[in-house]
Amino acid sequence: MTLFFLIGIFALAPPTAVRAYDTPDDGGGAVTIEWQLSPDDAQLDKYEIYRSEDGVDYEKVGFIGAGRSRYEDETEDGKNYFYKIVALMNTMRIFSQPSQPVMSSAQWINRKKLNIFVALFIFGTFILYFTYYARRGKEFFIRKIAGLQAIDDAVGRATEMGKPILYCPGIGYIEEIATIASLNILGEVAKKCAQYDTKLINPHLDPIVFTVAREIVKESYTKVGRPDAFDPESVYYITDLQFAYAAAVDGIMVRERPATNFLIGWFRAESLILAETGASTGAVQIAGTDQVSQLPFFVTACDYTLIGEELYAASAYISKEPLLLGAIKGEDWGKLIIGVVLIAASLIGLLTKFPVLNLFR
Amino acid sequence: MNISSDPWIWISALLSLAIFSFLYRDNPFYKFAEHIFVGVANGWAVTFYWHNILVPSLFDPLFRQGQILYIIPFIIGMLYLTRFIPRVSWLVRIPIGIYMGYYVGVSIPATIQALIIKQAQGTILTPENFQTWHAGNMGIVWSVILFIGVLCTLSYFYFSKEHRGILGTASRIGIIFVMIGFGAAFGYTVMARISLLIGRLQFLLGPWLGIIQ
Amino acid sequence: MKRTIPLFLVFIFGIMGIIPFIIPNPIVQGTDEFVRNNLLKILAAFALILGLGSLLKVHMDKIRRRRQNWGYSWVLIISFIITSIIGLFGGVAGTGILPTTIGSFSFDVWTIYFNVEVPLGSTMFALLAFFMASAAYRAFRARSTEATLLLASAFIVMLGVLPLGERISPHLPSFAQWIMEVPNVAGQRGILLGVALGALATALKIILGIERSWLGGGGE
Amino acid sequence: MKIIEILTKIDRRIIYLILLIAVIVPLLFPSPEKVRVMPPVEKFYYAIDKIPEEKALIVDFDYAPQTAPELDPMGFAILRHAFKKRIKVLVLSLYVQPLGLARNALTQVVAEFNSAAQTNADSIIYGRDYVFLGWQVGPILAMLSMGESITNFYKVDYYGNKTDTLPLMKQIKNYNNVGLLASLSGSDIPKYWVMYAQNRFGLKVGAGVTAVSASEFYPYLQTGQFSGLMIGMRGAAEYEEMIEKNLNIKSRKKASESLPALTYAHLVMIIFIVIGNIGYFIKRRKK
Repeated sequence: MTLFFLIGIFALAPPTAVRAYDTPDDGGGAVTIEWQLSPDDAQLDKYEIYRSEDGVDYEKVGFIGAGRSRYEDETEDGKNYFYKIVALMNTMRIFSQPSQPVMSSAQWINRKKLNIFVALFIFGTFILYFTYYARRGKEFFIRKIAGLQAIDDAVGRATEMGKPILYCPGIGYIEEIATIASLNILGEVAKKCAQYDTKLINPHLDPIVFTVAREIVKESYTKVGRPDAFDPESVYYITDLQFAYAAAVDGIMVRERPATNFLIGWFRAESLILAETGASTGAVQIAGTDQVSQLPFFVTACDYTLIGEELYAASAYISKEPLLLGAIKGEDWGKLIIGVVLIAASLIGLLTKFPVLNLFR
Repeated sequence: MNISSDPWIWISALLSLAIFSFLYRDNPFYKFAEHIFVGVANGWAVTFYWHNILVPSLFDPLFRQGQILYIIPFIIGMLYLTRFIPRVSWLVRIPIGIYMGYYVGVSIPATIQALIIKQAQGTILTPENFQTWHAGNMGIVWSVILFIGVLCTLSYFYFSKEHRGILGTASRIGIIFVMIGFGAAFGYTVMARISLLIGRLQFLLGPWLGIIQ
Repeated sequence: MKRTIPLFLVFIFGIMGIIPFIIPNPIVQGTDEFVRNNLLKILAAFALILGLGSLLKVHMDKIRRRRQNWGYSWVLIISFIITSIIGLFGGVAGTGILPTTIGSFSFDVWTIYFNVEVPLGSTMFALLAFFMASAAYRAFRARSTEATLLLASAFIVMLGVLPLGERISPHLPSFAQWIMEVPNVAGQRGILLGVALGALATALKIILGIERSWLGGGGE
Repeated sequence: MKIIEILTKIDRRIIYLILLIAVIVPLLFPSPEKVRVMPPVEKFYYAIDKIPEEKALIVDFDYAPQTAPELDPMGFAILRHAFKKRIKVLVLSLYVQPLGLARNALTQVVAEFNSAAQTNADSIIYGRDYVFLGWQVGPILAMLSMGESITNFYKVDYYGNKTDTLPLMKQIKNYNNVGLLASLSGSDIPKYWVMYAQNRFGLKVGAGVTAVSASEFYPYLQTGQFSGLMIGMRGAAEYEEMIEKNLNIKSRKKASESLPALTYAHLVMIIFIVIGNIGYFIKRRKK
């Protein structure tokens, strides 16, 4: 038994087929070494990597655990290197045959990332193409969106009941796409309010959004010929603190009992507080945000909810702003391409042996 | 019961209670506590911006070691201040433009790869993807459900056509997937919020009142 | 000029952000790293001025015009100044020129963080548990097919994540896990792809100077 | 019918009180509960466990005090796991608010190990076994720069030492020497690690997130972009379970202790949803 065990040790086989090559798609300064595991891999502690510049004197440059057969070494570009791999068990070291000489260099293009640039080119072309045409006045069709059609009824209902309308744009800054989308919809709601002579309440958290919103509302009143009906006090700034703002809006809901609450824009945790209070006052609620984690509360507690991209589309639809419409159209084509690519790639993946997933790394 | 005698523990406990008082209604204690929160958070930020960033990365090299080139980022950075000087406020667009340009630029390839290409890769029907579920033969079924779900959800967000016919059916199936996802998010959010309440009560019952360990 | 220079900078730095993704050459990578570590990092630090500046401006305005609840703005400003002084002059390790202990009572910036900031922040979100409970009772109704589906999946997940679900049936947690991994991923991924395309469109428009709302006001 | 009338008009203060009782009572009699470990957490555990000895683990603490009760137990459990297995650890925060919580977790866990250590080799020593890189401004800048060189971006560590003088940082130069990055966050940070560090430099990322964003993150687990996913208090409890079972780490199981309270509170929620809906349907039928 002991003898057998000793033979086992002395016969410790070295790793074989050591291959060193310049690491592809990198900025130079690295060589990859690959080898076949030693047949005794299971008993080994680790492998050590030895390097030489002249093929004679080898020095240790690194180590790697047993069972692994690939190592990347840091090198100087333009120099020749030879590699040997050592199987190590306790203090026993068995050297492999040396590799062929190898030299590292920098590449100009990372071929692994080419797929990104192909995709960028395709999506970019569509988006820019439609944006360009939209600016030149071409009109695009966008389907009707349920929440938007409810706006008319909502304003009408408020007028009949003689109650105000609350429009809450959320807590986002002006850079958020959702906030911009919300301001577009606000403009349209304000027009309806001006026509029906319904009181509008529009409280804000961010001073800049507030300034922009006041301009928009004023303009809407002017556009429908009722500049006299615009009440500057209807658009106002409350505070820049999240929960203080939520508390204030809650207060409005309970005191003023608006017939309709619009909760459209960029929301975080306060979405639940607002939607719940609104629901308990019996108001019709129209909500919309692109914050996925807040959407469940809106969907359960509100009558209509604009989900994610629907909010952007709604703002494009209602404002007829060419830049927005063009982008929505371009994105639609993007979705179509994704759908077609998914189906085509699946057919290739199922019917042929072509490694289609590698194209999507 | 072993009520704490540490004044700081008392301060934290009273501040916590001030916030909890919001449950009854908005009140002065709550407002007081919320304003302190914002003030202290910004004071903390100023402290670390100064000690960890501005001094070692800018002022030391510029003023102590005399690396004069650091004057460039210093001047560009100071342009942020012009935001509050109406006549030259447009200058603030220079640092914003530089920072935002880079930020937006790097996001483009990153978005395409991580959010589009890789997500597509996980959806494609191939024998390799069937294995990722570790569900044996059911893997095929899960992959097919996922595939159909993704296509249908995409069609719900397709705005260029009315949702009638096949597109109508697909988008109705899509919204089912979306709602199941929202339901899951809802269920998990319940856990999240209660966990935070538990954390707070553990503090009040523990270090403050000394009722629990 | 007030628009051209910023738009030009956005374009140049936007391209500088994209290029290093595909060109691994050390000249490109080295320049990229240099710009990041020596310019952008310092700009990111100065950006605090914007946030802090507007915050203080809003509250000074509030005090000056005696708006509703202006007294609390003093609370905010004073607590900001005190914390800043302790932090800046007391140092983060308590080694600054300002002493941060009196006898056994210490008031360094860490103590303030752990005893003021942490309890306030975590209690604020703990409140939401209560709102969730009252919302569960008053607002979460199966008023439409969609809401019904949502509630059903929420029920399964809520039970499935608890040890209790395991006792009801060992299949319940697995089912909840399946919901997360299959239908949930399908729905989320559909939304995600759309949002990614939207973000891509916005990013392209900003770099190319088509989308200019970030310029804000301030003249042509 | 009287009962239904009452049940449909419960005052919200009563609801709050019932919830409070449902949480407090189980907390008074703490008894850690066992949970079944689900695949996402199991993956996370093995992703850390299998980090080879020449590589390091980066733990990114990026949660503010607002979500600390959910994410703190995760940070503690991961650090305990890594130190027990003698995995090299780098700790950092990309935002300034979480920095305090990162330092707190690190000092507590290190003290725990060092108080039990007998020899220098047993101890967890700063600069040899772990480094606290602290916080530098610009989250995305950090993610990108560390792919080239960690010490060029983090020129000094949290304590003000020059990072290139620390022995550990001589071995850990960039992401090539990092086995896994564990990102604990209350927001989208794990996604950004994937977008910037993983896409460009091939870094493996594991995510510990609050339960609020759980459903948003699952798509990244299925594609393998996340090497593991830990969700909320339940995920933390599963991880505590894993390290106790496999590594015999006997320490305070904060998340597991909270499970009974979590259970009762969930039941309260479910009951209220059911009562609310019963009332709603009866009312609707009457109309």
